[in-house]
Amino acid sequence: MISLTWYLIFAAALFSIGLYGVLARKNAIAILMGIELMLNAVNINLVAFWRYGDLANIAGQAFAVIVFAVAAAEVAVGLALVISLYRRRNTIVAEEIDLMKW
Amino acid sequence: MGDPINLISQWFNNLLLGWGLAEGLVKVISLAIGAAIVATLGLVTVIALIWVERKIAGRLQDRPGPNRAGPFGLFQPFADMIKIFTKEITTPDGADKVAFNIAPILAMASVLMIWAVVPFAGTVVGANINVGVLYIVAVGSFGIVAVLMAGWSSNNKFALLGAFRAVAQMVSYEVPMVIALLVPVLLARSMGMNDIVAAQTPWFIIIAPLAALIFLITSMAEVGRAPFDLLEAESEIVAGFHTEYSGMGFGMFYVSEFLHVWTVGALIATFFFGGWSGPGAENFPILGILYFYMKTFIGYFLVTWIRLSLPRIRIDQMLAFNWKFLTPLSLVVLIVTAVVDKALEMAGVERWAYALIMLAANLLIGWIVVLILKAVEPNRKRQRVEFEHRPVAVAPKSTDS
Amino acid sequence: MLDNWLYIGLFIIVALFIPAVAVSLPRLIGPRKPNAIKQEIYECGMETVGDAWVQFKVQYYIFALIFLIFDIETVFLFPWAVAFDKLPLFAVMEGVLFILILLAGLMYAWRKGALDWA
Amino acid sequence: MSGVEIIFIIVAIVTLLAALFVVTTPNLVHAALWLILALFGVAATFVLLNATFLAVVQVVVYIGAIAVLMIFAIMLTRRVMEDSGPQINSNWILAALLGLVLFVGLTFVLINSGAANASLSDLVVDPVEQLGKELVSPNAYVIPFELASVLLLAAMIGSIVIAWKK
Repeated sequence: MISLTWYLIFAAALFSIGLYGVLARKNAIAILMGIELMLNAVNINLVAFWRYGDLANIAGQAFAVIVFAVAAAEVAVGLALVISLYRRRNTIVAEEIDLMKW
Repeated sequence: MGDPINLISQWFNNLLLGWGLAEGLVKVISLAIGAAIVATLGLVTVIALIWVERKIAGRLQDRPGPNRAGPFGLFQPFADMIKIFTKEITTPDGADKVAFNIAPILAMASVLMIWAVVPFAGTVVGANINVGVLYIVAVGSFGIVAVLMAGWSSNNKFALLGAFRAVAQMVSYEVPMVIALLVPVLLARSMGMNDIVAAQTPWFIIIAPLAALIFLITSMAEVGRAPFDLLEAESEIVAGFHTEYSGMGFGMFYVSEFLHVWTVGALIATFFFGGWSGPGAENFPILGILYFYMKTFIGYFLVTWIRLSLPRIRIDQMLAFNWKFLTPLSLVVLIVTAVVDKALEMAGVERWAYALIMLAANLLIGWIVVLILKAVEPNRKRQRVEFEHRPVAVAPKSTDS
Repeated sequence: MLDNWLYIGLFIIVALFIPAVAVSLPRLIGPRKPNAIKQEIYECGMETVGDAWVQFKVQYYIFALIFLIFDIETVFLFPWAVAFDKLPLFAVMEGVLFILILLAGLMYAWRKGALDWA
Repeated sequence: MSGVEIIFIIVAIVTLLAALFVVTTPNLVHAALWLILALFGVAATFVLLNATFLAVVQVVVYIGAIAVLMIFAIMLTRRVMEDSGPQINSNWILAALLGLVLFVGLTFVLINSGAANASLSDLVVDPVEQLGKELVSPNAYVIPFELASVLLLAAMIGSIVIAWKK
């Protein structure tokens, strides 16, 4: 039997890798990929706690489903912003998106 | 005695256990052999199908079809196989080698994997999982990824353009397909394939004919066959996403398309035509397999017939047909099915009355759709364009005088 | 239940293995005579100009985007359909409301002209 | 070691390696393909956790839709973001350090927590059916469920407005 700790450590590793991607990448789409990894790590945690907890309480799975929806919405709007930036300012490097800075 | 397949597998398991292998290992080995048999069966079917399809195409087009190699040209697919196996696979300059080589494998695997959950008979089911229907949809996404990989890695303009067309078409038609699949799931109250088969009294084609029709159309688009073959439209973009593939690389895309059509037949049979069920199939699984294959062949023949009869549609027609017709229609069908089903359940009607009312509701929707279409798109008079008479060829003027 | 998934896992391996063998076999038994012209990118016999990265329409992206939203929403409806027997009328109407919101989104995209292939 | 444990370790290693490639590969299309593998690994993890519905949804939504959308976006914007040249910014050492510290810290906390004592119980009801019942039940998750659909509607309208211009 796999202990709950292993799932949680696995999720923590995935989350850390995603965090590195978000912080270190230049390209805005690559940053979104890092965010996806982090959201997936969160989902693993939710499902693992559901499985190892009270099975009558489906909250872990229900929240995971909501996370799917949020991830989809985030990607849709995020990528739309990236495309819009690409067409207006011809860049998708996150550091150069400084329209609100002066 | 009526179930030789399970008997054999049990005998095999006991044999392995008798050799002193661990129980877990025996399970893995027998499951792996089962998977290999089912997958190989799919590929063997394709070899037969290539001959069948060419024969059907020939007959429909008033020509004999393959008739040289062997009796009735039966050995033609084997000759083709030997040829394609000994052909060179070229890799174009600047291609992304790894992705270029993985794409055909993934395309084939995405179709083969569907067969893991298809029930051949009551007791002959690979994996009777409780999410069978969604599993089929999920496996289909790998086909999309494979097409995208093939188009991108080829480093060819036509391939990339074809891949974009293909993906736009496949993702678009996935929406009404999934909604249409919700209808049998809702009627059977289960996503398990065998549960859906067991719930079909009467067949779902009677209870949900519109969903069956939508599923047929959308899965033809998913396969990418005429009239939806604009992802590899020869006259426009060479061969679409597999322009640069030669030999077996192309062969895999070709075979996966054939197998996909056959799979569509199997899925239609399972979801709407009662799958393996039929007289005597409960007690004799062999009969169930026979019924299943017969129904699958009918579905397959239907798709082939449509393919050979209709011309290719344009990309704007393809997208408009999906988003402005099929998707709203499938949503309406789903709503009506859900509401009527619940109302009939609360009223507590007999099963035959339930089926009749469901059929009537479907016919009503169909009738209203026809009325709306007539109002929106009035019958345009086919205009005949008169051309000036022009001779095809003009004899050269004699120059000797 | 995990037995079934073990079968699916093994099936995935088999389904990848068979085409992998089929694709590698010709590399062993087939001829292998690459040359510069054979490996040229196909463009109807013309020399290729520029790279393969033609700028394509944003429209493709818009369709993928609408598909993403629809896909996730329909997936939500599957558990609803499975549990249909045990749902009261109220819960059925919740599902119908969900579908109607979906339809509203479709209507918006339609009115906006995002569904027209221009 | 039992069979399930071996499978878990293989899945975890493949997933983490794929995730590492996602954040380090300079070629963005390759990064997206590695992302697909990583997401598939997460789906396999869900299967190991008996959350089969979430596993297939993971493949349908993430691989079939989100990853495809990302590849589309990468191809649309490739003109300004070539695959050559550095893809990481000047803070990458700091970011790597932060990720490492986070991982070590979390692992330390997790090992010392009581999570190892949690035990598995057998599934009695079908989780899919339970999920379907509770997602539309007024004393469970009906509000998040309907809100999710409104959120997705808003996301669709918003992204069409942003990305679509005549």
